[in-house]
Order: sequence, then structure tokens, then C-alpha cells
Amino acid sequence: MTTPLLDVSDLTVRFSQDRGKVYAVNGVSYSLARGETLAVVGESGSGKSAHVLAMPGLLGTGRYTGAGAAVEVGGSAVFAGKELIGMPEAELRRLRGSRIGFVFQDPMSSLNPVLTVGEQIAEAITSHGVSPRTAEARALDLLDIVGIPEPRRRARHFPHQFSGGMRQRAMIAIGIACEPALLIADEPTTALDVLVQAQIIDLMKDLRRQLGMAMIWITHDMGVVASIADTVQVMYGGRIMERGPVRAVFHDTRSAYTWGLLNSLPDAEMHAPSLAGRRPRLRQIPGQPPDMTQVPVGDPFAPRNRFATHRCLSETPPLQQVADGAPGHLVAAWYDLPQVLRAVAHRDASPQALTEMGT
Amino acid sequence: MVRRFGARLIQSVILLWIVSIVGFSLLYLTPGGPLAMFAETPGMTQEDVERLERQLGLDQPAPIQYLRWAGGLVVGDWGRSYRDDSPVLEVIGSRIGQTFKLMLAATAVAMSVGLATGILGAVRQYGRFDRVTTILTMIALSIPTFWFGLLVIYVFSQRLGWIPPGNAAPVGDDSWLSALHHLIGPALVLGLLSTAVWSRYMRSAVLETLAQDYIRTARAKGVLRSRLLFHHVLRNALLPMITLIGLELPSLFGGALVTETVFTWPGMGRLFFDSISYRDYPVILGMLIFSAILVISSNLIADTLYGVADPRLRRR
Amino acid sequence: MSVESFPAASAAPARANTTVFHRFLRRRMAAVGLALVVLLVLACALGPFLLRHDPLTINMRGRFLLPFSDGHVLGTDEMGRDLLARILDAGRYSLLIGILAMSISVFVGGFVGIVAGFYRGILGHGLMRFVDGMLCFPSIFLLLTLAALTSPGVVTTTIIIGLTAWMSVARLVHSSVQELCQREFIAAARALGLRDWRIMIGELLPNVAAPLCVAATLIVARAILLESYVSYLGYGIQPPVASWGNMLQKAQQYFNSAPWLAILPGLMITIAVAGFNAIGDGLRDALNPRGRPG
Amino acid sequence: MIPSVQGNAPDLLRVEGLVRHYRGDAGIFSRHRHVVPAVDDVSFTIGRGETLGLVGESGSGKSTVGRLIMRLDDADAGRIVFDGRDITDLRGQGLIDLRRRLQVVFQDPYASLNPRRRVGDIVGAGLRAHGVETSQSGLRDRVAGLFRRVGLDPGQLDRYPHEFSGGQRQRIGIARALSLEPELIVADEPITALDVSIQAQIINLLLDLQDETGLSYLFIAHDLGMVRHISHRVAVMRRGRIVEYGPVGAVFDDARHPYTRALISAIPIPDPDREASRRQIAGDDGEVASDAKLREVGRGHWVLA
Repeated sequence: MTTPLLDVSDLTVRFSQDRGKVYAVNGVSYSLARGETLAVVGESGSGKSAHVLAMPGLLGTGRYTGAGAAVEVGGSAVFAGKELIGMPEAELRRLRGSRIGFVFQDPMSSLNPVLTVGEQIAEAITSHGVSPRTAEARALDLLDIVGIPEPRRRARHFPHQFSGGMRQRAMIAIGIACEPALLIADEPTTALDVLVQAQIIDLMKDLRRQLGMAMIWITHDMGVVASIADTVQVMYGGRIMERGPVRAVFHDTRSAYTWGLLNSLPDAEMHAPSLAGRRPRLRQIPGQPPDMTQVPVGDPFAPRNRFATHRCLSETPPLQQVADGAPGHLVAAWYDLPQVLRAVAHRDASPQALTEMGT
Repeated sequence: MVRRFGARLIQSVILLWIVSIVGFSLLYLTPGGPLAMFAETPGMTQEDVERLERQLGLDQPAPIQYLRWAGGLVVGDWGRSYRDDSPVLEVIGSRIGQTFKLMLAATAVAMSVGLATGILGAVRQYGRFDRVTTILTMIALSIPTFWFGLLVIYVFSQRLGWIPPGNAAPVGDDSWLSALHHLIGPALVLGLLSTAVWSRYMRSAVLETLAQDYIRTARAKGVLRSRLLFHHVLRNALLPMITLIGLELPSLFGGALVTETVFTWPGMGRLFFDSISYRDYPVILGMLIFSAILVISSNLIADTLYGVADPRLRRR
Repeated sequence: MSVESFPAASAAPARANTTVFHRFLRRRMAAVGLALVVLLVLACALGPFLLRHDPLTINMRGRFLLPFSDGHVLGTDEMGRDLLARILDAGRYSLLIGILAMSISVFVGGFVGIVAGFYRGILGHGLMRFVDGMLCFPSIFLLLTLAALTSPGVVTTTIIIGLTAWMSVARLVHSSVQELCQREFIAAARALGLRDWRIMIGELLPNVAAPLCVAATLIVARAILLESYVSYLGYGIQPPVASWGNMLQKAQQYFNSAPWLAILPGLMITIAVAGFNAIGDGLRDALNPRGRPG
Repeated sequence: MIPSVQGNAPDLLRVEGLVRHYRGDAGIFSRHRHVVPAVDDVSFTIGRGETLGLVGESGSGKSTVGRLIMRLDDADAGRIVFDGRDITDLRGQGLIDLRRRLQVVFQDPYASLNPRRRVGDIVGAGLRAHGVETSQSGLRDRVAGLFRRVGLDPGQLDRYPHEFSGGQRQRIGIARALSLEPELIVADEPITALDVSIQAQIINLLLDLQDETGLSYLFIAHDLGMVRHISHRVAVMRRGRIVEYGPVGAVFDDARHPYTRALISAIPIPDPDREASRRQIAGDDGEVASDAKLREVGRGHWVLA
């Protein structure tokens, strides 16, 4: 087995702020192979963005960040043989933009409003020791690669003269400018409309194939996960709940949280519109997201999980290979979900009972 | 761009109109009225006062008086001083140069020191330099200008003898060196307050810019720290500073007035005091309107410059 | 129907452990400012009752006494009056005028700001253009003109300062009301059929209270400064009533022989103004906690 | 000609030729330029107990339609008829009375609750303003009842909005809308700002309330899956116009307008196998012809052509 591109172990992130500590990421370990696409799914506050941005030092540890919250990052993240946590800022800077590229959620606020798009793309290249002239030519190529027509004219435009989709394409051009080994995409399509989202997903798939780069794609949309991921990693309460090949996680779900997420989505097949009679309900997950200011104890999903045992509430389950599952399919759970579901189905004899999982 | 300027121009004219009404009614409504001074002058009979009233058109109803006065304002006839009957514009014109000189010198000090300390403070937020400047700006904002002027005169003029105690230049000496020497004291005193204002604005503008998403993008690109500061942070943070010039002008003008009285500087400030003690209504009103015109036009210029400097407003 | 479990519901984000006051006290400058102001107010309010000397007793044999001589902690002035007693007595007027003028400004400015922000038509525009017009005059010009043309005194000085300082409050409140009116809870209130005055008082006012408090402290600082200046020039508080400003007027003449007479009142003004400014700044920071992790 | 399906029962709401244009520049006094979507010749009906889903991308004008119906904004042309009465130009007391029958739930659960008021007061504000309940204890009881109905703990009446999570706040917003027992609720993207695991809770709550009281919804959203789940009929908006309109089944399974088809085909399916076989239809970028009219292509199914 070859060495992984990125090897994360026991990563923790804490924010200190006026209101106290936020336990954002609580011991995350995984590895990413070269060329692999990992989708990190979770809700707001699950730690999905925080843990990824903490590694390359984009979470307030640098000097020019202006973030009011102090950040503590612990654990280890080895990228291409080098430890990122605790690496001096100057060295991190050389890695960012060259070996690790980034695409952020909101292309409007993520692009500098007073610099031209061409300048901003070229800057990603000149910052890593390429002459301005070469960089400019390369910037025009990049605009063409990401599908922006008339690159020569568009390069002189400012971000506000671009449409939302075009801006995100420019952002992608910045991200891939130095052909990085890893592209980190933090909810790159969340701010976009569904038609534009589809175009951006297609573009990213193409680029991934052309450049052979690995990708970490952070999202909350299970549909997007299904369309781009090789591997899925479901996060909740700052922990990995389940992780594995995309088909295994979707079709052989082992975490109650993943199961709840997938089943709470509306399904075209279950619908029969009529004014009369009771319409089907969605299978909702009861309760509220966890309070991240509390010291984490036990399985973070336990308070909302109807299958939770006493052990779930007090003891944190380790992330382990699913015994009878696909290789690389890991879950953090004290319960055995398929067995529990079978038992419930048998007892209630009707799938309708599962509609309200928490009552 | 042109449309924006046009719209702002119309706004400015409307503002000027409002200003003229406010200024006029302010003086019209004050107890005593313009003739109170004459009524108290010994040797003036009731008939004399009434004759004067008719002569100056003060017996007309207020709107008529306003229209006459405003009409004169537009064509450049701002009335005549009660004291020596010279045209108001001439009186103001003879003094404004000195005041401008003082304001310019103070602004130069304020901008250079204020911007530099603001940037440094923000870049090392909560560092030692930042803490010290924060306290110093707070003190500078709180010191009464006239008292600070008195202290400066006492220490640097009377005790140390470094600077002259007042006035723009001794009679008969019009060398620029002497003028500069006389300018130091009042310019520093006037500049102190503005320095603090510029420093605080700059600091918060830089801090706000640092928190923007595009700064994270620039860091994610691996941009060098120096380039990040000069190319990304300052370009954005300096933009709103353009409008500060216009916004700061009224307080700078008022500060100049105060400083001039302490340093016996022969500018608008002295004129103003002479005029209010003499109740020279046309001159007082003229100066109020003049300062307002100055403020409005500088805001217009600052706004136009902003429109040119910010690409988001440049086109369209 | 589906009712979620209540234990989970009550585990909602709790952040009551740090209040605005706590955050305020964490800023060192703000805490120092508050301490200074409290100290100053207490000293001015209670001091005259505790001191041996009366601020008005003239003693022509004990003129220009240096500080710490003959039982006069801060010395005496040109008429032999105890300077400490005079300063504390003057402080009563200076602080009182500052606070009363602020109340006028906050009331007028708050009213105009809320009304103009809520009614955006001709009324709102007209009011705000008037505010803009007033702000075009340097406030010291306006203040001195009015002060010089009216009969000087404590009441007029207070009213005049209040009436020339409200515009900045109006502008602040106006912009914050406009921003609030974009938020959906105002639309919700309108959709519920609440009457305009109910929305302005019940929904908008509580939300502008915070910026109004900040503005209020900063305006106290400015009012104290303005009062001192007007009185210094002889158009404000008239002797024998003492204020820090008019104490300086006389003291100026004796700057060479008795500098403490001019330095001490000026210092008091600076301390009082800095104290209120620091409170205002601290409040602003405490009310807008930045730096939430994204 | 106004498209309508429930031909027999009288419509609760009927919108005819609604038009709203925003100027690029909001007058010479304003420094801000608003680029706000216009609404152009929009017509539809909502029957009693019915849910009409209004979908479109950002900038399609769907939220503006909601604001116009709520009379939070005034239309430039067209008519809004509520229960047989023209409310387009209603003002004063008449408008205030209308508020009891027509309510709204907003998108952002953080911006839609006054942060300085207790949630109990927020929910009870309408009852008090309309004089429905004047005694303090009676008001409290009613608000507590509303809390129970939307699945909140009545013991939390005296808390402030920031003490609640996003989903709970949206329940508070719904309780406020329900307080006056309206006949129609305009739900303007009520789930967009919520986490996935909370969205289903709110959708189920809305369905429950409709079954209990027979109220009607105008459900505005861009999430086609949720719209399909909750709506009886759907209207698809694009650039201020309705391009397709009809029963859910017809619009989703037999979409006629190329834009609708592109929209439906672009939604990623949360299943890797089905997602791999999903075929995406390119959207049309052609301008909508200004003389295009809605034409009936099936029973109650209308398409802009």
C-alpha cells in the first residue's frame, strides 16, 4: 500500500471566545489517497469545515486573520510527508495555493472586489515564484479551462461584473492554478442555484480527471455527495460518525445519524398528491443539534437517537471497521444498525412505525 | 459615474438650500434680532433705529427678507458688514487664507501620523503598540483643544521658548521660514484631534478588511504577507478613508476656530468672535453659509473621488 | 403529531454565562473609564459636604497658595478660594450639564431617527435632509452663535448644547432603524397587523436602545467638552457659578505665576471626557461581539 | 383567462396579472442601487386547504410575489382577490383586519424574531394587537397552547430567541403565524436556512397543521424535492414569469417547459446508483417572448409558450 496523500490523526479544534469554549472538532482521524475524492457531509456546527480549514492554517492561527476567536488546533495532519500542525506560517504559505488549492462557498465575498479577476488568478501563480508575464498567460489559459468565454476580455473585469456561476469558475481557476495535489472545496455549490450547481459539479469532475488531483468536498447535500464522492465521511458534533466507499455508506448504512439523514429526504416515489386523506410524512430526526460549548461526552448523536443505549450516552464509540461490511467502511456506534432495524421492523410489522423515529 | 455625480450634485444643491433656510431662520429667530446692538448704542433714538430698520429692509416679513438675502447669495452679494460696511465676501476672503493654511498643515500631520498608527495598530491588534496608541488616541479625543493649546504655549513658548506664543507672523516679516515657525504650534494642536480620529478610523477599517472572506482567499493562495497587506488589505481599507476627508471637515473647521482664538491666529476664528461680539449679523450668517458650502462641496468631491476609486461604482 | 423530546430542546445553545456587562468589564479601558466616572461623580456629589472649605469663601490674604499648603490640598485661586472645593463644585455643573444636554440630544435624535427611519417617504427624507443640513455647520459655530445671541446661563447653555448635538444621534438611529426594517421581524410585525406606533415603540426602540446607550455616553463626553469651551470664552456658565470651563477663563491670566490654576480644571475635563469616551467605546465593543467562529 | 384547477369550489386566493417593477435606482436621494427581481404578469389561484408550491431560482421573483400577496409591498398592476374581496389597494383598518386571515412564515429564523423580546410576547403580539385576548392570564394560556401545538415547551415562554436553535425558532415563527388562526399562510422559504435534519421536522409540522385546521399554504421554495412533497399544485417561476403551472404530478412527471425539465433534471439524487444514471437536460437560455401566454396542455396544466 502506498503512503496516503493526507494522514489525519486525532485532530482537535477548539475556539475560545467571549462566551466560553467551543468544542468544534473532537478527535478526527482518517487518510486520503492521491486522486481520491472525499466528501465530508454534516450540518452546521458538525466541524466539517473547521477541521479541514484548520490543517492548512486558515482558521485564525495566522497573523493577518482578524478573527476574534482564538483557535487551538491539536493532533496531527501529515500532508505528503510533512506535518501541517505546528508548521511555521511561512512554510504553510508555500504549500497553500501550490500543493493545496481552495475553493470557498461564496464566490462574491471570497474574491477581492477591487482587483481584476485576471490579477487575482495570476497572483496565485506569482506567489509561488513564477514570473508575472508567465503567470498572466497562464491565467488566461485557466480562464479558458474553467469555461469562461473570451478570457482576454474577462480577465480585465472585476468580480462584480461576473455572474454568480462565473465568479465560482474564477474561484476554481484560482484553486487549480498551480495544479495542486489536493483541492479543498468548502461548500462550493451551496450559494448557487441548482442549474449552475450542476454545471460547477460537472466542471469539477472534469478537472479532477484532467489533473488527477485529490479532492475534499465539504457539503451538507446528500445528492451532491452521491454525484461526486469516492468516499463519504459523515460528521456530527465534531466527530466522524461513519465513513466509507460511497455505495457502502448509502446502501449499507451503519450509523443511525446517516440513516436518519438519508431517510428524512423526500422521495418522489412516496408521494401521491390529493386534497383528501392524510399525506405521507417525512421521516424526521427528532430533537435539536448538539450544544458545542459543552465538553463532549459519549456518542454526540445519542440524545436524538431512538436506538441509543446507556453506553452511547456515557462512552464515546471508536470509529471501527464494519465487521461484515465493505473494506474501508467504518462506523462509530455501539449499536448494530441493521440488526436494530430488523428488530424494529419485526416488532412493529409495518414500516410506517419508522416514520417517527424518535417518538 | 456621470449619473452618480449628477445625482450627488443635485443633492448638494438641495442641501445648500436647506442650509440657507436653517442659517437664516436661526439668526432671525434669536431674541433681540439684528438691531439689538444698535438699540443699545447710546445716542441712538427710536426713530434712528426704525430708519435703519427700513434701510436694511428688516421691516419686511421674514420670507421676503429671506428671498432677498438668498437671491443675493446666489449672485455673490452676501450683504455688508454692520461694522465697516465692507462686503461680507471680501471680509471672509481676507481671512480664509490663514485658516486654510492652518487646516491644511493640521490635516497633513493628522493623515500621515493617523493612517500609519491606525494600520500598525490593526495589523498587530492587541499588541503593545496597539494598546499604547489606543490609550493615546483616547486621550487625544478627550483633551479640550483650547486647554491643550494653552499648555503648549506655556510649555513650548513661555518655558522653553521654542515656538512663538501666537500670531501668524511678526509685522514686517513675511519670510516663509518665520511663517512655518509660527505654524508649528497651532498646526500640532489642531492636528492632534484629527490624528486620533484618522487613526481610529483607519484601525477599524483595516480590522474590518482583515475579517473579509477575500483575505482568507488570498492567504489560501499563498500570497506573501507584505503583498497581502499592501495589495489586498490597504487597497480596500483606504477606500472609505476618502470620504473621511469630507466627514471630518466640519470638526476640523470648528477646531481651527478654537485653535485660532488660543494662538491669536488671524483667521476666520478671530473674525467670528469679533463678529458675534459686535452682533454683525451679515458676517455671522455669511460665515455659517460659507462653512456649510465648504463642507458640502468637499463631501461632493470626496464622494466623486470614491466613485472613481472603487471599481464597483466606476462602471455603470 | 410529532413532539420532540423536551430534554433535547432545553439543551439549546446556552450562552447566558457571560452578559454584556461581563464583556464590558473585560475591556480594561472601559473598566478604567467606568471607575473614573463613578469616582468623579461621587466626588462631585459628596465632596462639598465633606470638605472643610467652602468654594465661595474669599480670602484675600490666602491668594495663589500652592497645592498642599495651609490645609488647601490643591491650593487656592486668585481670590483665595479653595481650589479643590471649587473644582468639585464646578464638576457638579459640568457633569450635570453634560448629562442633561445628552438627554435632550438622545430624546430628540432618537425620536427623529426612529420616525425618519420608519417612514421612508417624504417625511423621512425631509427629516434626514434637515439633519444633513444641520450637520453641515461646524457644531462649534452653531453653538457659539446661539450662545452669543441668547442670554448666557446654566439652562440656556444646556438646551443649546442639547439642540446642537442631536443630529449625530438621529443619523445613527436612522441608519440602524433602516437596517432593522429590512429584517423580517419588522415585516412579521406588520403582517400581524400591529399599528405603526406599536412597531416603533415595541419592536424598534428596544433594538436601538443599545446603540443609543453608546451614543449617549459619547455625547456626554462631547457636551462636557463643548460646555467647557463655551464657558471658557465667556458665553456659557457665568460666575459666580463655577464650571471647569469658566475656571480656565480666569486662570489663563495667571498661567505664568500659578499654572496649577489652569492645569487642574483642564485635567478634570480631560479625565471626565476620557472616562465617558472609554465607557462608550467599551459598550460598543461589548454589544457587538465579533469573532464568532464561522 | 386565469388558470384554475378546482373549478367547482370558490378559490380562497386569486391573483390576476400581478406586476411589480423595481427601478434600478431608488430615487436621486438614495445611494443604494437595488437590483430586485420584477414580477411580470403572474396569475394563479389557491383553493381552501390547498398548498400551492412556488418554485424558482434566486431572482425569479417568487419571494416578491409572496410580499405582494401579504401586502408588505404594493403591486404596480394586477389584482389580488382574497375570499372574493379585492385586497390589492386595501389600507387602514381594512388591511389590519385582513391580517387575521392572512399570515406569513419567513425564511430566516434568526432575522424574523425580534431579538429583544421574549418569545411568549412575540407569539402573543398579534392576539394583543387585535384585541382577541386582553387579559394577561388568558393571553398566556393561549400562547402556551400555541407552543404545544407547534411542539415547543410552554415552560420556555419567557426566554429570548437567542436561547433557541434554528428549528425551534422556526416553530416560534409558525406559532406566531398561527396565533390569529389565519386561512392562508404564505411560507417564504421556511426551510431554506435550516439544517437538513431539521427541515423534515418543519415540513411535517406544516402538514400536520394543514390536516388539523384545513388552512392553505403558498409554499415558496427553491428545493424542488420538498415542494413536490408538500404541494398539491406547483407554479414554476423564471425571470418574473410563471413558465409552468399545474398539479404536482403533471408538472414533475410530465414537464412541458424546457426550463422546468432542466430544473428537475439538475437536482442531484441522494443515491449513487441512480445519480450515476441521471441524465441532465441542458437548460434553455432563450429569453421569454414578451407575448408568450400560458396555454393549457393538460387538465389544469399550463405552460408558457
